[in-house]
Amino acid sequence: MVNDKHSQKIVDFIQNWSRKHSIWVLAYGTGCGAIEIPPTMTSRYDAERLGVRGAATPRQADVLMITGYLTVKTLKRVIRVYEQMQDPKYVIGFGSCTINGGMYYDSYNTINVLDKYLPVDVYINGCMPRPEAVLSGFAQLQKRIAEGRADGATQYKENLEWYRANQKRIIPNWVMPEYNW
Amino acid sequence: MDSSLFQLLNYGVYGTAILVMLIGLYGALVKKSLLKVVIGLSVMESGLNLLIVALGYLKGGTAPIFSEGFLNGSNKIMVDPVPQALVLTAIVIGFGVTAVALSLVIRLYRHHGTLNIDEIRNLKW
Amino acid sequence: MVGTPVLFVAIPLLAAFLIPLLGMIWKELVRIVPGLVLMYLMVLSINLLNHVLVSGPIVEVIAGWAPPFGINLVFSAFSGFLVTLMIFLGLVVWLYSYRFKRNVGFEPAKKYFLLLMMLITGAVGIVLTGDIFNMFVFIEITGISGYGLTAFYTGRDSAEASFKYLMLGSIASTLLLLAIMILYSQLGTLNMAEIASKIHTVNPTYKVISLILFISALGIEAEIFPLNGWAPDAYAEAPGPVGAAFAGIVVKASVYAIIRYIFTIFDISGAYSFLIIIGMMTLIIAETAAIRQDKLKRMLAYSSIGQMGLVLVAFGFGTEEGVFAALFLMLNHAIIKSLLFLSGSYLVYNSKDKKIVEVNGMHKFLPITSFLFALGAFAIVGLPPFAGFWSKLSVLTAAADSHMLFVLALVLIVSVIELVYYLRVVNRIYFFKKGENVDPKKPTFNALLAMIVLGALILVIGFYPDVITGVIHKASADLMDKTKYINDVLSIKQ
Amino acid sequence: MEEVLYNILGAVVTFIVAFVVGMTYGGLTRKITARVQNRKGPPFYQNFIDAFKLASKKTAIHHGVMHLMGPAFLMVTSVMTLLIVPVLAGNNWFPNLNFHGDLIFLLYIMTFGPLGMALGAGQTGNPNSAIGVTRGLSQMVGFEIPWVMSLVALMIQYHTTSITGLMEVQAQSGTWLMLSSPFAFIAAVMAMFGMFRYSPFDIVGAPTELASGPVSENGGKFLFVMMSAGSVFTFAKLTLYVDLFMGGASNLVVLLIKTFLLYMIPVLYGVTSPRYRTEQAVRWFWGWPTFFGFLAIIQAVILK
Amino acid sequence: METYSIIFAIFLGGAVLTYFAGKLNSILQDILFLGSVLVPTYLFFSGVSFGSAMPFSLEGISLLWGIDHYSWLFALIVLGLGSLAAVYAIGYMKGKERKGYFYFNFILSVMSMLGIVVSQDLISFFIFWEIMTWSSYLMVIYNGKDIQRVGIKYFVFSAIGAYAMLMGIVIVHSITHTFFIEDMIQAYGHMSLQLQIWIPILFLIAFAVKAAMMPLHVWAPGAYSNAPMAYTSLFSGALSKMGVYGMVLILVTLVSRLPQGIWFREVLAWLGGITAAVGTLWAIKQDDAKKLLAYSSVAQLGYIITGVAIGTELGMLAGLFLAVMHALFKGTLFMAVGAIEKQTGTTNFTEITGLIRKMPWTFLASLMSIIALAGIPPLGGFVGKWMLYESLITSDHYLLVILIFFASTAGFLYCYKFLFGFFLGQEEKEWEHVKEAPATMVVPMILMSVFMFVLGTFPGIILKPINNGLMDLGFVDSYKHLWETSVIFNNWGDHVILQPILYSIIAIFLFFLILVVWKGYKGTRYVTTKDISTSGEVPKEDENLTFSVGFTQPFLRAVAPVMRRQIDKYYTEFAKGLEGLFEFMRRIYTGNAQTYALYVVVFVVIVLLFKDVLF
Repeated sequence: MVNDKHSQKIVDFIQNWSRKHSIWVLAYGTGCGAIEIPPTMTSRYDAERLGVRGAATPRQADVLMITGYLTVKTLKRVIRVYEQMQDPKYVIGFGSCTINGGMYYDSYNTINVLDKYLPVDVYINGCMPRPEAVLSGFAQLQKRIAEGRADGATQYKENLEWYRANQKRIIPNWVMPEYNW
Repeated sequence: MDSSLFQLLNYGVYGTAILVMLIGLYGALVKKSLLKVVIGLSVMESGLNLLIVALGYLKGGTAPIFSEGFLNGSNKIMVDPVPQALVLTAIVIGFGVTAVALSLVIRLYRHHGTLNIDEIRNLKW
Repeated sequence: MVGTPVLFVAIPLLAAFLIPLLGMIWKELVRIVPGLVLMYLMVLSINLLNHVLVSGPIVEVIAGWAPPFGINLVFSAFSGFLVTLMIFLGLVVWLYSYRFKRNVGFEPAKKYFLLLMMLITGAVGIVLTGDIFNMFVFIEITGISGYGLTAFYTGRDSAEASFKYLMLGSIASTLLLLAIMILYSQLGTLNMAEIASKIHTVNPTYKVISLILFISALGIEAEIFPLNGWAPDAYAEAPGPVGAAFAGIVVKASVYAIIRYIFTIFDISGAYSFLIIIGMMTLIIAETAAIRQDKLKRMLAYSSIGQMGLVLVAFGFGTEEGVFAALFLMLNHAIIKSLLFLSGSYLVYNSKDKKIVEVNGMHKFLPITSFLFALGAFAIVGLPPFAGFWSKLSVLTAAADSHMLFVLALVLIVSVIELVYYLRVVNRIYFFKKGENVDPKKPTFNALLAMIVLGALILVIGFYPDVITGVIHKASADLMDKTKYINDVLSIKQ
Repeated sequence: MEEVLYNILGAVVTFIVAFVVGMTYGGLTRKITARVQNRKGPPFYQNFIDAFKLASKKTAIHHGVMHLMGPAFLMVTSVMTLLIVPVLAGNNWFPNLNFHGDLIFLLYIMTFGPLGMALGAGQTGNPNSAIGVTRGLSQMVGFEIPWVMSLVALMIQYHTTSITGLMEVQAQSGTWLMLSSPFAFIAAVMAMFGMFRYSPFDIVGAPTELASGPVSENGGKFLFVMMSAGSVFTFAKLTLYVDLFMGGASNLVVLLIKTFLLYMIPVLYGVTSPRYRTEQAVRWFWGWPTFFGFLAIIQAVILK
Repeated sequence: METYSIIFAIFLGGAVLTYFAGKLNSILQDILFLGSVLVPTYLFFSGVSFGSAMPFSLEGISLLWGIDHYSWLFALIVLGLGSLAAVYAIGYMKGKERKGYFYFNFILSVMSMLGIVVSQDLISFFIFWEIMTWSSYLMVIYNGKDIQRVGIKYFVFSAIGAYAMLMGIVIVHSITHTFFIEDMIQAYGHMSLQLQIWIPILFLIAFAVKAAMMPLHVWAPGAYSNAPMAYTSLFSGALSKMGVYGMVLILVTLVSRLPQGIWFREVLAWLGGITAAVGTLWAIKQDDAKKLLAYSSVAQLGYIITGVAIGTELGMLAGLFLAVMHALFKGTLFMAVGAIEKQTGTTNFTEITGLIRKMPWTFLASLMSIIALAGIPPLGGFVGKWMLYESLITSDHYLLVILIFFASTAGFLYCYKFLFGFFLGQEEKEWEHVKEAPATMVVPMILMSVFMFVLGTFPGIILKPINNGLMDLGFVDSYKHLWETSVIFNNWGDHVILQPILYSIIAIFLFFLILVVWKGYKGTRYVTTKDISTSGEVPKEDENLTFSVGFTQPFLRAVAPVMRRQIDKYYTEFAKGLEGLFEFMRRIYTGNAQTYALYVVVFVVIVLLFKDVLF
């Protein structure tokens, strides 16, 4: 039955639909952007009506939100958290800093392009992005999920060596469990 | 001798004997010198012996010996021989005890360098 | 008939005075002869006891004067039982002290065994005699040899202990003589049976005063509180086997004397409750003092005092059950406390202060001695299935049957205290680490044998008390039957 | 054999009903909470979406046997509770195991699952899980006291320890027990606050504090099973309350109305409350609720 | 009856032989030890028949040994647990010192316990009681740890109890002039009211001490945790049951005939309830598994006492069933702790974690016994708890049932603490080398777990003998042998039918197990407990993430006012005061010869002055 193409399609549809409408965000407050999450979730903008909801631990979360600049020190934690999340999982780059370093583009201590280290599905630009922008970012992600194009995790797995090399370049003493699933 | 006088005398002897005993007891209980304590004990014994002999005395009795004089004499009263025998024994025993006591006193003096009974109290509680 | 009671007094006395002479022939004889004598007496006493149990008491008249004029010795079931017990303990003590400490030398050994034989003579004499003045003499013999044995070690403290013993002993003899004289002045006789048959004619005041003086005088030897000031010191400072001899022989004889006076001679019923009062006082004070001791032998001494208090309590019930219990307790106490003294003195053999802490970890060096000490400790607190349990049970049964529930409860509470201090010592022996400068000494073979004999007896009586209870039952019946005693003695016509 | 099959079928139907209702209630709760907070809130079927998503998520790792079995323990408890509680009164639709156990049994079977899941949570090795578990167990000690007191009050008043017996009592007398034994009802409802773990008694999960506590290492299918077990359990407990205090329900609609009304008490109380500390929570339960429990027992003894 | 003599001869001889065999050969010693426990067990269950008794006499006291259904039940506990613990002990004692000592006392304990249950007279009862006390005392001081306090405390409390009993025995004897229990029961009706009240009290003190009832329980935690675990399983499982045995006997045969007996029952039941609650609270506080289980034993015995004290038939059944269950699960738990102690060298929760994958069988046994201990269906503990609650409710103990329920619920905390502390949580590197305990240790535990499981669904296996025993004690069988089925009743007609429930549980469990777990197991991969969500931090290999210190702090803070009062402290103060008094008393012996002489004089004078009063 599972092998049946049509039913597989239906199952895929339902799965994608439910994934689309249930986005559990691991709000990992790495930078200043974390301040924009509470307004997004609370009554004025109310992201929960889209099915967006906070998750407490990476095991339960679907989306890893990188809220702002990533220092070298936090990058390690972020990678760890990302690898602990269960498939399917998505990354949202939040704010200019994740795109090109933003105002910290020449800092000795922050990474400039997040996509080199983690597969970003959706970027939300702005410095800071307003909650409206965040909501639009979620909508974008939902759209991508529904279309089945939010496959950052797959890319990460396929290009793990490249990502690892980038990561190891930034993080000097690499002592991390191997990511092998 | 008058009977009542004899009685009085008798009590006097008893009283004296008891007094001697009490003096001995006082010595044994109060005096701090070991030697005096031993003396006190001896005095107490002497008083007791005196008491016993006095108890055995009968008015006008002679020595309790079956001698010719006794058998032939007019005085057929004989004092009770038993207390005298007892006293003899008691004196002997008292002698032995006193000897042991004195030897112990010597040893105590040798070890403690004193005869004060209050200072010889290593064993207590 | 293999022998007469007079031998029990005559032979050891003779042996005592022969010892110095024999020592001139061969030095070892000093040690061997007392043993031979005691063995002979043991055989004799067992034979006589068997005879007595079957066919009634033997009354022996000395020097041909029939009672009440002459001195007589009575070997009844009661006194015979005690004599056998004493001789047995004497034998054990002899075996144990064959070459004990100072005894190794000839001179000390000569004195030691001489005094020991005198002690046994005196104690046996106390039990056997039927004459109160004769008893006084024997008490003095026991006393003097006891002073000597207490001061056997040449140290400072043993002289002190001995002096205390002597001082109280002198007062005791004074009181005793006074008591004897009061009785004599009233009745004109010194024979126990005679006195017993005439006692009802005496003015009650004199009677009571005399009894009080008797109890006080004998109470000093029998370690009754508050007359027992000498006892802990003497036990603690005398050699170990002498402590055993005191606990097993001297005190037993004194208690015998008290009991004889109260049960046979006097007819004062209040004396029984008085026994219970002083017995309880002795028991409680001694046991509470024992729990706080830090010296082993002193602790054992207090424990011994307490046990004697319990014996007096048991006698104080005045019933045959009570007497049975008391006799059983005396037997067990003699065996067990001797074992404790004997093994205890090896546990603190080379120690100066005989501190309890010095027994720490001794079981590794003296396994058998430690085991026997533990056995004795378990037995004396009355844990089944050891010997002490049965006697304690009979005491309690007797107490309950006499409706003395308060006494019963107190005895049991005191037993808990006893338990605590014995267990503390046993725990130390087995589970603590040995002190640095403690120098244990292995017991000699004869000492070990003596202890093992006692230990085996504890187990035998514990598992099968019937071996001994028959005799004790007869002995207690014998003590209770006052008229029979009087008749037996006074019917002898020479 | 036919009977067994019929029973199994009934059990499955009951389960499905309970699942659906419980999930819906969960969604409604979220919606209501949102409305109270002046938000639009998710749709009422949001919980179904979440559940499907969780079920469709991959579960790549586990921490050992107990971790794997934890959700199953929880589910067993929920289903057993559901099976013991009479869902609909006065007909033979879902007899399940109604006559095979009584209230005491129910009390104990209800603790089976949390403990089992606690074992699973323990094996994950996450300190937060263990903290959550101890908090949960402490809170359980708290709320079980008034809860049992109210149950004991009912038992002694009506001389039965079985749920069906109490329902019969209500059917015969025609009044609900919440009216005839008001104190017991008050105590039981106050205990319910702890049972449903909404604020201020959400000390077990405490998302921001303990990272959701015992479930912090469970994602995907584990969480799905736990979530559905929780929904079923919620429904079962509500049904139990309805059976005990509101005379049961003869059909599903009445049951839904009654359970929903009952359910709103802890939900609405929770929406407006911050969180207690553990010992505060425990002491709260030993305060007024226990007092009402005492009153209930006194009333029961008097009216017995 | 020759069998009794043979059994006890084997026990005694075996004990001595085993002790000395250690000097020759260790394996021979093990074999002798096993033989001297198992052979009498076999002989007892094959050779001893009900009703026939062995009379004999010792020291003029007639003694009687025999067995009825009631004592058979306890013989079953003693010998069953004894045999399993003996098998376990072989493994446990391997390589330990003082093996002979251990074996000797072990055999003597089993013997004395059997002796207690077969004694039909008070003297052999008391003798065996004391042998039991001192042999267990010797076990308590086995480690030599803290013995002057813990060991002596145990013995003193036991002795107080035993002497109270002895007092009762001799008082009874002074009335009946025999020591037969039968005669005591006969004569009890004719005693004065005062005695009728006091005799049960005296006996109950003894039994309450052994059953570790408040406020006589203070010895238990130290003693249980100090004894070697192979023995503690017997100590807590069987030895403490002797207190229950006696208690039931006294309550049923004596107290029930007393009009005031209801007060005894009420007081006992409440004390049992308080014991349960206090024991539980203190168990929650412990960080050492031995202590935890020790307090837990106290608590469990509280339930049992409550059950037997309320005295209805259901209560008796509940109490005795719980007694059997307690023997099983507490025996297993102590064995598990012993296994862990043997393998790791410590029993502290704050040190050990994550043994589940290293000692799976031990974990399984522990899990089963913890479930039984907590009283959660479908294991046997639930049956006992259920009957206890029902008996309390149906006999109008409304507040007591709340107390018991509180204790029982709070008990979950320590139950979880035990499992979590040892088996769950982080797997630390320190314990990587740990292996499963040897088979001789594991097999008894697993066997007992199986019993527990079976009893949870078919409690009739044990309830029927209990019922028979109760009928021997004079209960009317108001349940008409219904205990033979796997249904439990109360006297209001409510019931729990265990079989379908068990089947349902198993079915549902398996369904979800297969659906989720097995499928999940295939799809998932084991990761170590270091791989947890730690806010992205990567814990180092030797970093200790375990949460075990202050594990139950929140709850303890809630109950802090209750925990502030320790009964133990009062006892300690009392003992200190007493020793001070004794210290003062011994100052009487001043060491001055003249003072002593003065005592003599004063004594004589005083006695002479009061001679009219005294004589």
